[in-house]
Amino acid sequence: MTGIIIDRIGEKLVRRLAGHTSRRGILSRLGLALAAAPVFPVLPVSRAQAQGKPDRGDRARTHFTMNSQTTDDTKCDYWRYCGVDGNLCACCGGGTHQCPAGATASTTSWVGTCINPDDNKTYLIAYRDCCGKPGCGQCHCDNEDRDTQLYVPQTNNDIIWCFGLDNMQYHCSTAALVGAVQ
Amino acid sequence: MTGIIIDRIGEKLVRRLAGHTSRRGILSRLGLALAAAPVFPVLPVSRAQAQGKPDRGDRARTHFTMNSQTTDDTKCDYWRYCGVDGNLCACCGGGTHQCPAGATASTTSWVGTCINPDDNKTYLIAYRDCCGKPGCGQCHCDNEDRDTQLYVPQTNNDIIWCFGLDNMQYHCSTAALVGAVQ
Amino acid sequence: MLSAKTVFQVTALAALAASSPAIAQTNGIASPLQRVSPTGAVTIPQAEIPSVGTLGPVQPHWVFVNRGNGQDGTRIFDGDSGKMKGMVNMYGQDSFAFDPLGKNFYVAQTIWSKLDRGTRQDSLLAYDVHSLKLVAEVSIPGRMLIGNRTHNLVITSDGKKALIYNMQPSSSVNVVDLEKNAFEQKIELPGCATMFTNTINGFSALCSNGTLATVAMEGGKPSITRSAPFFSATEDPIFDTSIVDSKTGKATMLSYSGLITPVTLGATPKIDASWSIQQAAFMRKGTYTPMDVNWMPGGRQPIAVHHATGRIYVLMHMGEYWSEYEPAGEIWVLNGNTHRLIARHALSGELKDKLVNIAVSQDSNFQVYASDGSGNTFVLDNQTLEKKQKMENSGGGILYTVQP
Amino acid sequence: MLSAKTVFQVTALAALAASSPAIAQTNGIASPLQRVSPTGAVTIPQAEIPSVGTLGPVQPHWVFVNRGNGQDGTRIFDGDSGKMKGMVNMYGQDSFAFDPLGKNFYVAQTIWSKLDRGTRQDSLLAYDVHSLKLVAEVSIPGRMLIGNRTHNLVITSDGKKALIYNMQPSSSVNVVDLEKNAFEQKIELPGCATMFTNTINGFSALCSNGTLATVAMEGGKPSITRSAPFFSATEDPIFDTSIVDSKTGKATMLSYSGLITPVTLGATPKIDASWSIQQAAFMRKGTYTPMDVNWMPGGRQPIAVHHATGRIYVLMHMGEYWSEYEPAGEIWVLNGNTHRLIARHALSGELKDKLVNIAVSQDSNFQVYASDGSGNTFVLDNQTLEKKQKMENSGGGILYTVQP
Repeated sequence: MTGIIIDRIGEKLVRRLAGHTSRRGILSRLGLALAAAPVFPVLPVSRAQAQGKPDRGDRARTHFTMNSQTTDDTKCDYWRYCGVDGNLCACCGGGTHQCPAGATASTTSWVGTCINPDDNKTYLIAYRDCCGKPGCGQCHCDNEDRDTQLYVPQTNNDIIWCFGLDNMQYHCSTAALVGAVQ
Repeated sequence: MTGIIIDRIGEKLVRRLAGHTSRRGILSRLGLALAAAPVFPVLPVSRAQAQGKPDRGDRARTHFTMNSQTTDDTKCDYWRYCGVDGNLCACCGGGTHQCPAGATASTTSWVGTCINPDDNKTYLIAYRDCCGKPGCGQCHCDNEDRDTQLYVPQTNNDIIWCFGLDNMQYHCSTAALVGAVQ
Repeated sequence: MLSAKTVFQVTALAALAASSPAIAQTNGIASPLQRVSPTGAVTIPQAEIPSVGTLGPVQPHWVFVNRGNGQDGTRIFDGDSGKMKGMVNMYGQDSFAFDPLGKNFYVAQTIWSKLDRGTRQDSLLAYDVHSLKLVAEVSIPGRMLIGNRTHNLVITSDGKKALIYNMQPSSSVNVVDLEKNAFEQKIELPGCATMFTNTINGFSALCSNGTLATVAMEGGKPSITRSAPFFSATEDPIFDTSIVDSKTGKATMLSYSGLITPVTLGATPKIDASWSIQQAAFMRKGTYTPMDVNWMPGGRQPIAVHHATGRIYVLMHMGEYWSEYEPAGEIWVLNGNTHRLIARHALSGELKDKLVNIAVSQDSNFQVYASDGSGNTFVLDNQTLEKKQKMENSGGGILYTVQP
Repeated sequence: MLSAKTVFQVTALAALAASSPAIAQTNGIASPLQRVSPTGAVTIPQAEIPSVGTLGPVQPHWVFVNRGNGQDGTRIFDGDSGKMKGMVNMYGQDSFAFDPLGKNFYVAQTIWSKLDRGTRQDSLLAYDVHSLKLVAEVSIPGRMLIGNRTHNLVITSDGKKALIYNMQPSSSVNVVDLEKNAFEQKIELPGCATMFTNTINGFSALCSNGTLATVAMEGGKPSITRSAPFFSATEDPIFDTSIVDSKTGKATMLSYSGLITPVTLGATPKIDASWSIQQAAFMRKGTYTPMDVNWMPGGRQPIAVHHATGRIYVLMHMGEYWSEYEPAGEIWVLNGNTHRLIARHALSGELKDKLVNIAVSQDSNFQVYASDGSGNTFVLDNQTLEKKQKMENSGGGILYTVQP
């Protein structure tokens, strides 16, 4: 079940946002890495692995998700930000999935798996950086859920996720809702 | 007498540091603006003006000079720094008249007139910026004695005094002793 | 301690779950719950598409905070909400100016092709006020590198010319034609700087010999006329962040010692007698002589004027001469028309002995803005000077508000 | 108040005047008094000539603090005096590395020809260790943009090759020949990153499938071999600021949960059994599972190793899983040879719950360095962990010390 739903989301996203990309690449048990084809790092995470270990809600129960809220997206503890490291675009003139004026939205992102305390379900969040402007400097958050190291880039929140853009200066980070995991 | 001494110092400096430059330009009643010829801003300050109003010691008695010391050149209240705005090169790996390694010494400077409390005499100080490196960030001072506005540049300490250098990035400021005023 | 907190939260979550739809609506933030089907089964939410916003019309209560204190960019804050609206890309000693025609934000920029080496590039940049995208870039032959100045990049009141101050090697002004987006000419300006736009096609500037130079730019050859000396550029300088109302050409010049000289700019500037803000406050006139303590104006941007009412706000501190950059212990409010003191406001808490920049909005229900140069910008009530908003990490430089 | 202070000072000055020659000598700072003629008449002092200094030989007690917290440049501080010695120009996500041959400081840099627009330029830069002047610049086809990493620019132990990590579009390593100052080749490194130099002409890297990839660079074609999986890259990642002694190839790999895996790098890496630092401290082994609280390692640079003694210093905090960046409440000292705890040190005052970076010097009388990521770097005693020096405005990034 999990697998199927994720696949459907995955395909929607792949079509809508990413063009074609490796089926092996789009899915990891930590969620989806959304990316424009030429930039997306293909990683050896097999479909079987992913289906074998669905991302159950209990795995998502972290100190962050147990303390998060759904009412103010300009605070670091807003539920979608469980994996955010950086300035919240919602505090920089943008929104949870909108870049501030003059910035460029990244075509790539890292991914978080956050619990929405309203329905206690787990959702995939795509963290896209907004690029090409000096650091916004407002609402700096350094949340850590599932943040991996550089050798697992799709869930690393230190990377400047501005691949392939004219300028990769970091301005702020968004947190777009991708879909439900369970 | 004052005029004569200043002139002699002036000529030494002009020869040693600045090559030829306008005689009208080198002297203002606030002191000397030391500069490489093509860069030095010629200002309408007449020799007569300067001689007419020598920079007497009592004019140099400011809140800074009444509170300055001569023992620690890494402190903002060191006597030479009466007109310094910026990071002290003495705290950045350099000295009172030495740039830190890798920096470029400016050929131009603004000028201060500071009292040395050891002999209670007034001295001309040439503040040269060290350039071409990111801001040192150590020992930031913002002393104000005789700091004029932009339309009197030779005694303005906000100007980036790196004229004519390959790169004008500001690193730190030195305070070279020029000579006695009285 | 952590686990205790967690237990509490788990309970709290149960409560949340019940009332969640209401909560999910608040703040206008979409929640997946809004996509629950009538049957109660959670359907797969549509993924949100990334987008880029645009800036609404510039508001009188927006304060533009120039870069500094380790932060690049000029941040735009809404003084009513204290929220950041956007940013204009700026670096180092870049200068900022509004467009009288309201189409662009202008930046005079100096960069090197390899950041700290390579080829120097001086240019005037135009950013669209809505998209904040770079819409024009005009190369210019040099500009002055100095921070915290308000009169080194000015736009003529008709919005057709950008004037960029330069000192390479002597004082001059580089003129950019904003209709052709092309460099037009270099005007020599020996011994003068700090450009104030006037109501004619030209500008005036303060000079080291205490005069005001006025440059008329009609026709090909610019003509320069000079006023009689009216201040001492070395004994009692006029702050080069002094104020001009580009609509009327009325300038308010403030000197280190606390003298205000009203000047009406134009083809032939009218320079009125100066008056002492200390005398207006029933005090001994400020003198700029050794060992004499008084209340003195100070800061990087020590004066603001609300043009419609003529109210003058000055950052004041107790000091001797050469204390021109000291932060303020009080804000004085004066009437620029009657030359009378309206009020003195002692600053307290995080405002005391911190403020070095002040500005006001130009609408009728105007706000006062002040900053400490260390990243904190405050919105103050124009009557009580009470703190209304605090913006942190806002940048450390000059404060700009749009003219009506 | 001001005037009172002044009066006092004037008196003080009289005293100073008498004893001034002595005072003038202190601190080795020349005073004009030293130029008073025998007659007592003040002669005109020679004006001081401006000069530029050079850096002495790199000392073991110098700590190199990478840029950050709004400050550019990597600052060099003497841990004994706490004084700044100099700066290596660095910006944004530039990477730093020492030269095993001691000639240069290496920087991998990415800039644009117009700062925030124009042409991207990736290069390896060499700065002379004495003059700090740029002595070589090699253009490379791209590099990874990420801050706070120690293994994205590494120099092979023979000092002949610079390895720069890239991810454009897939993982690869750009190799620069440091003898020819020329780009040599691009080595594909799918699914791996975080390069550790080994004792052969090559390097090893951590991979997303929990293996260690080893690249031999002898001859033209690089060959890649992979170890068996020995950790979970997603369940319990190894910090990519883990430590290697490039002299011996002995690596100390620390995981989020507090497991240390000793690895001896080489043609065929020897991966020893991992041990738990919590168990070494007589505690329950750290698990990385929900709702389980324990002492955990954390920070951007959470581990330091003194190679000669095998002493391991780890920044520790109380937390649940996914608290890998939390600042430290304690510093734990462990023996890397016996896998035993030597001491736990509770941090207090300005060190408590602030430290996110730690490093040690490699001399016998070694120092511990730690920083809070907000500009403060501290020198600590290697036994008592007491604060010996505090360097403010030092930068916010990674701490580097030279290897012996």
